[in-house]
Amino acid sequence: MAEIAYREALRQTMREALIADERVILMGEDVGAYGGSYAVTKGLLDEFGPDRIIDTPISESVIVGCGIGAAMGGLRPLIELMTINFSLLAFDQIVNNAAKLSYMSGGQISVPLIIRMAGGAGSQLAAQHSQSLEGWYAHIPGIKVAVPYSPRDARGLLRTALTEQNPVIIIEHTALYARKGEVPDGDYAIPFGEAEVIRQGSDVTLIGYSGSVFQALQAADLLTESGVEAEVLNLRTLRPLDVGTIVASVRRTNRAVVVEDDWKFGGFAGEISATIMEEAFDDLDAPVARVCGADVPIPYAKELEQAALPSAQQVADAALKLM
Amino acid sequence: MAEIAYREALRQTMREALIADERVILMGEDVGAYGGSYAVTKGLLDEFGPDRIIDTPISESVIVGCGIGAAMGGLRPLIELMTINFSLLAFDQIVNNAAKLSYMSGGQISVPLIIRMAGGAGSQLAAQHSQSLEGWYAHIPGIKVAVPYSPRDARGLLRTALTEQNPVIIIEHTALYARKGEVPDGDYAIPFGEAEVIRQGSDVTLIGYSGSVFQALQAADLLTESGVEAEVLNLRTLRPLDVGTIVASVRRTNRAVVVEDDWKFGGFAGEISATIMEEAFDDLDAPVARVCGADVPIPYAKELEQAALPSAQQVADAALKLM
Amino acid sequence: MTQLSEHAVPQDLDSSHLVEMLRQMMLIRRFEDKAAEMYARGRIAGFLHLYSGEEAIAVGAINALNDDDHLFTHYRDHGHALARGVDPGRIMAELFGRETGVSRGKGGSMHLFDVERSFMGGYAIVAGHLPLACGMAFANQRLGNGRIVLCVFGDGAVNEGEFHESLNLAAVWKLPVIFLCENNFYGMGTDIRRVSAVIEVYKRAEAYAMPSRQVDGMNVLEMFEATRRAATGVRAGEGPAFLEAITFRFRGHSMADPEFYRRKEETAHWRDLDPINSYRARLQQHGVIDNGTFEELEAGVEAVVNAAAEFAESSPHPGPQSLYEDIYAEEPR
Amino acid sequence: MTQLSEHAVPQDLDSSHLVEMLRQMMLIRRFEDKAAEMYARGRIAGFLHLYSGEEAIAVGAINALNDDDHLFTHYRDHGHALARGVDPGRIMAELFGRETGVSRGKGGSMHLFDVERSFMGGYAIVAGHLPLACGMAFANQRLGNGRIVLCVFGDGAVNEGEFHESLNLAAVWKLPVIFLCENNFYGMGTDIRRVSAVIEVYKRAEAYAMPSRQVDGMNVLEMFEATRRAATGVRAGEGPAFLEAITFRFRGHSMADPEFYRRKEETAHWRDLDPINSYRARLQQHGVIDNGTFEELEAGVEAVVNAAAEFAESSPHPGPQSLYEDIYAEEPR
Ligand SMILES: Cc1ncc(C[n+]2csc(CCOP(=O)(O)OP(=O)(O)O)c2C)c(N)n1
Ligand SMILES: Cc1ncc(C[n+]2csc(CCOP(=O)(O)OP(=O)(O)O)c2C)c(N)n1
Ligand SMILES: [Mg+2]
Ligand SMILES: [Mg+2]
Repeated sequence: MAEIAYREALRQTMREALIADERVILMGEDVGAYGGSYAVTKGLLDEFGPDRIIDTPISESVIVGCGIGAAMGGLRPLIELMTINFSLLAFDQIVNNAAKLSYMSGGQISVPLIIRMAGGAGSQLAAQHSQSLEGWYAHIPGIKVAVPYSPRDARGLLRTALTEQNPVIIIEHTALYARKGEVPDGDYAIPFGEAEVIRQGSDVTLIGYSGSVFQALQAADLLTESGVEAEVLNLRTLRPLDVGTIVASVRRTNRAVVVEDDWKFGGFAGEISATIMEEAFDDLDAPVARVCGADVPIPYAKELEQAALPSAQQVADAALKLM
Repeated sequence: MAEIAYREALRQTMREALIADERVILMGEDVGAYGGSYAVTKGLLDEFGPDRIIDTPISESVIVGCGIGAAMGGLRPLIELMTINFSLLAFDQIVNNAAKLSYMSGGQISVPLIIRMAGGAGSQLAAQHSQSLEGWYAHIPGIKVAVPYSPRDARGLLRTALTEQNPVIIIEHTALYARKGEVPDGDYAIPFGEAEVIRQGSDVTLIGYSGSVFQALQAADLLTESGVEAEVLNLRTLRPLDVGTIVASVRRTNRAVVVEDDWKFGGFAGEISATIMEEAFDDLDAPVARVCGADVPIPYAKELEQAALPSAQQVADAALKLM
Repeated sequence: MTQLSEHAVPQDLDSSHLVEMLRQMMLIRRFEDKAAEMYARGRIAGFLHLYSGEEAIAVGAINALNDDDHLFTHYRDHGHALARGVDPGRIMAELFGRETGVSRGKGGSMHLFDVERSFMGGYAIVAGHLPLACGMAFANQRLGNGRIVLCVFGDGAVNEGEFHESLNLAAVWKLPVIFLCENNFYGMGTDIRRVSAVIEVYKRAEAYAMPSRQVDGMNVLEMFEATRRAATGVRAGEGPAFLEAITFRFRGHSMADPEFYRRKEETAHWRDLDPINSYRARLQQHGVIDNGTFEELEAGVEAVVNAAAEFAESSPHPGPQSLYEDIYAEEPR
Repeated sequence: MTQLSEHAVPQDLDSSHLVEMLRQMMLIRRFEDKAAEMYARGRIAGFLHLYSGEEAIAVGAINALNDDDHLFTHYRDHGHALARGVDPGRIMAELFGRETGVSRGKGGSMHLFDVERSFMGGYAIVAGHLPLACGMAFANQRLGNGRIVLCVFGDGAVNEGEFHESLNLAAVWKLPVIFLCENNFYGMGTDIRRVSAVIEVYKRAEAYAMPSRQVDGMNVLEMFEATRRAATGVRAGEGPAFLEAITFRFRGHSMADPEFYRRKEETAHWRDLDPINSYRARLQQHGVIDNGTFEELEAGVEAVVNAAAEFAESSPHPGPQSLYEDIYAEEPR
């Protein structure tokens, strides 16, 4: 089992897929000559050539639409959309075509398409480049949404995505690309809809995904100082969502805090919170808390940006308030 | 006070605005010669001419972007986007420009733009034409979102929007256009962020907006048969959301059902549910329930479409389960 | 327009094929009339966009292709489906929202699909299917299967950003796709002259150095020839081609359209150019058919359309379990 | 390219204006060097895209406009802001994320705004500002205020759908806007030849019957002349114009760019065409300046840039309350 970076786990897994199945092609803006804007696809052009690793024009809508059509036509396209911010330009293709074609055609069409994109903030890229909009994708029936936290997740979830017959959106986190972790080799895969109990505890359940697992784990450390043992969940996929693991944990701890980078108001944390209430109302000793991004476009200045993002301290404070 | 249809209330209010302020212009696909795909703008071209009532190419993104730029330049554009489904093609303009320009410019820019669009299902228009995506708009800081239920709302909210310095999205409901109701004349306006208690009751709070108020009211009728007195709220705006009125009602009734056409999973009903828990946990006798659209792309066939949408019976059943 | 003039009947088509094209056009016309009737009788709901007047385009273009070439089209899709040989009964059942419909009653008029016949669907977001057509062409190119793609859309679609992105991509990658614009001069109630900077749509393709031409969309043989020629180049790997077919829809945009925006004389002018009448006349003039054949054809399509309506009427409604089926593909393929 | 050849100094520009343009170009170059230095020293973060090598475009074009004509540009926006006379200290403070920055530290390098100077901003979604420029031009047209709009973007932007939608709209409505494409042959690491079907960008405008031409973007006088001519037509109500300026960025796409994708010789070739050196030479040749003047200018911009950095460094950070300010405009205007 090797220690590798998140970006490397993604790269290796794509590389294996490119070797194993010649229907797999990788396309997106600057995935080739530039090596990927977050260097995830570095080296792949040299190894697989321009027929498999395809630089596209800056045309998000046709990139995604072309991926859908290619998937309908028997290929297995892997698309990189650079960042989730730009995915809004392809939103119609994802919402109205990728997600609906199987249904609208009465099951005649399947769209085995993977779309990877980077989300999250923290590098002072300002309002148009710092969004965490995965909750929007999770809302759409017909697609699946994976949000890897660790290098192990990155590999395991991508491998599952590669076996899927349905469109899968993988939202990576810019702050995680360089982080290292142990990744099993070989046939390891992580099924969709299975959250990870990444830390066990009995007093409160901290629920995160992607980058926010990090804040949750740090908060759990802070909480031990107050004698509180937090359980931390890493959701891994948002659609399907592992309601079973969430509810089982909260039934034991009787308290929960949901942590999310995105804006709280109308965001996905509300779904988790509402679901916990619906499924475990009688077990709750306090209302489920949400610690999310501030309700503002992300500002450039470092101190403002930091203030706009959820912190471990905020998570710990929110948990303590439930005690 | 006249009894007029929802579409007529919108039309009259736009007409008054066009008369009162020559900076007001109306643009969109088929708003002129065709009279609006839902006949809301009928007759306006004849009255105001093609300099004020402007048919655009089928280019949603530039229509909205042009509206933003025109608003920056001192006009008061009213844009009709035909339906919320097509607004996804302009999503980037709304999310990344309209909503963020004031903030990104440090307050130098304001965007007094109104975008109207029709949402909702029920006319067998199938998956690409039947969506209720208002929760996505409500999620975005920097814009405001109004969702009129009655002709009175339609007029009152649009009048408020016309005094706003910020981008306002108004989502109308195709099933409501022909419905009539009393509308006060003159200076009547409905402030944003004030929900209407449309029916009083003591046993359970039914929370709806736009089309779903109708189901909630019908459900309240059904519930009287079981001796349950339901209070019904009409939210009127989603951003800002009138948390005060919602919470005050639930504090009295101790139970709530949120009704929404949109998909439940990851939808706006979750926000309302989670907020009620956060603000009124100790007053809740049962978990807040959500009655929403089925988690499927909307099918064409009548019976399937009906099954995919929330019904008054489902709302009543959900309320009874909380008793 | 490059060639609106009459020209002779193609030498290499045998008369049965010539007659078959007439039959297909008649079938489409009759089918649309029946659909309108069934809409009026409440059997069909939602948006219903009829193809009446534009039959020569679908029939001419699709007959010039191989059966396994892929088709993508817009919501005005009945004509294309019928020209491709999709079962009229299953189309009508789809309009009725029945389980036996081509899309199991989930798609309706705007979303006919018949993947077995490489009929890849009708799409209701204007221009939203152009990128998909590129993708399918890309797959065909990579798989080297010799299949090409025909992508049909209206004059209204050419102002969408996706039109431009798709043409550029297809041109850069030399994708085997024919873009076919049905220019009927109106997008809903909007006259193309008021919304397009350049109204000769085929000129738009020149910005991508794509071979393009304007064709008389009321002339099935000209459509056939133009498509055949385009297909030859596309199939040979020369990259995409663009055709603009000039036509007119005889009815409103959809059944809901009060048609305030166009003058009766304009419609009358085009009705005089009826593609079925003119083709019939030409076939008679060349002695390919006589009145008797025509009447037989008429009786034939009448019977097919009636049977289609009966099939639809007697078909089962989808059961409640159907609602949750087909959201995801479950089987690996 | 229509005119890459040397041509004389415009007769109607007095020498102070000619020298001022040189000074502006030198200021931009020096400013960018300082910004790079401050980035390396951790004073500036996020994405930093420098304008070095492209100075002639902003300076030539913007000097040909009126001060109240509106500017919209992309994220590579320092040069345009400086050419418009935005205060260098407040620009640098913005890059530092300080309260005194033009956008109160909320925008950063990619989002400079100075509405008082009709500098309507830098935008970071490729091609996302073209529709806004159309809208501003539309407002100017309706208000009859005689102001026109300059909208600047890169060669990468021309494949976005919004490029096409914007050009069409501007052409149909005859909007007073100049579209100016800075064609530096690369969008990040992607060579235009690999992603654009037609690489003479100005030809794209022909699909909208919009007057367009290619200009030597390394030649400030040619940029000035071309823009002046375009502005005259646009201001006279003839509708939009399109300029393609051929140029090259001397540095990477952003400070994070390892520049794997282009050869050293290519950059070296273009560095030989340095727009500042060549313009300086021409002014000296025509006796407009001598070495002394040049050295004075150099000292001048050096002082301005140093003062800008000091202003930024000594400026306050935004306070915590700033986070929740400016989300909504509160005052009616
Ligand atoms: C993106 C989008 N915008 C708007 C609409 C509404 N709409 C449906 S059809 C249509 C007109 C299309 O005209 P055209 O492409 O010329 O096709 P025709 O109906 O004439 O065959 C419009 C505006 C839509 N379906 N999708
Ligand atoms: C919609 C969108 N897609 C992708 C990006 C990422 N991106 C930023 S700059 C850039 C290249 C743009 O190149 P060009 O327009 O030629 O401008 P240049 O940087 O050369 O000045 C890309 C792809 C983006 N910002 N927005
Ligand atoms: Mg048309
Ligand atoms: Mg460039």
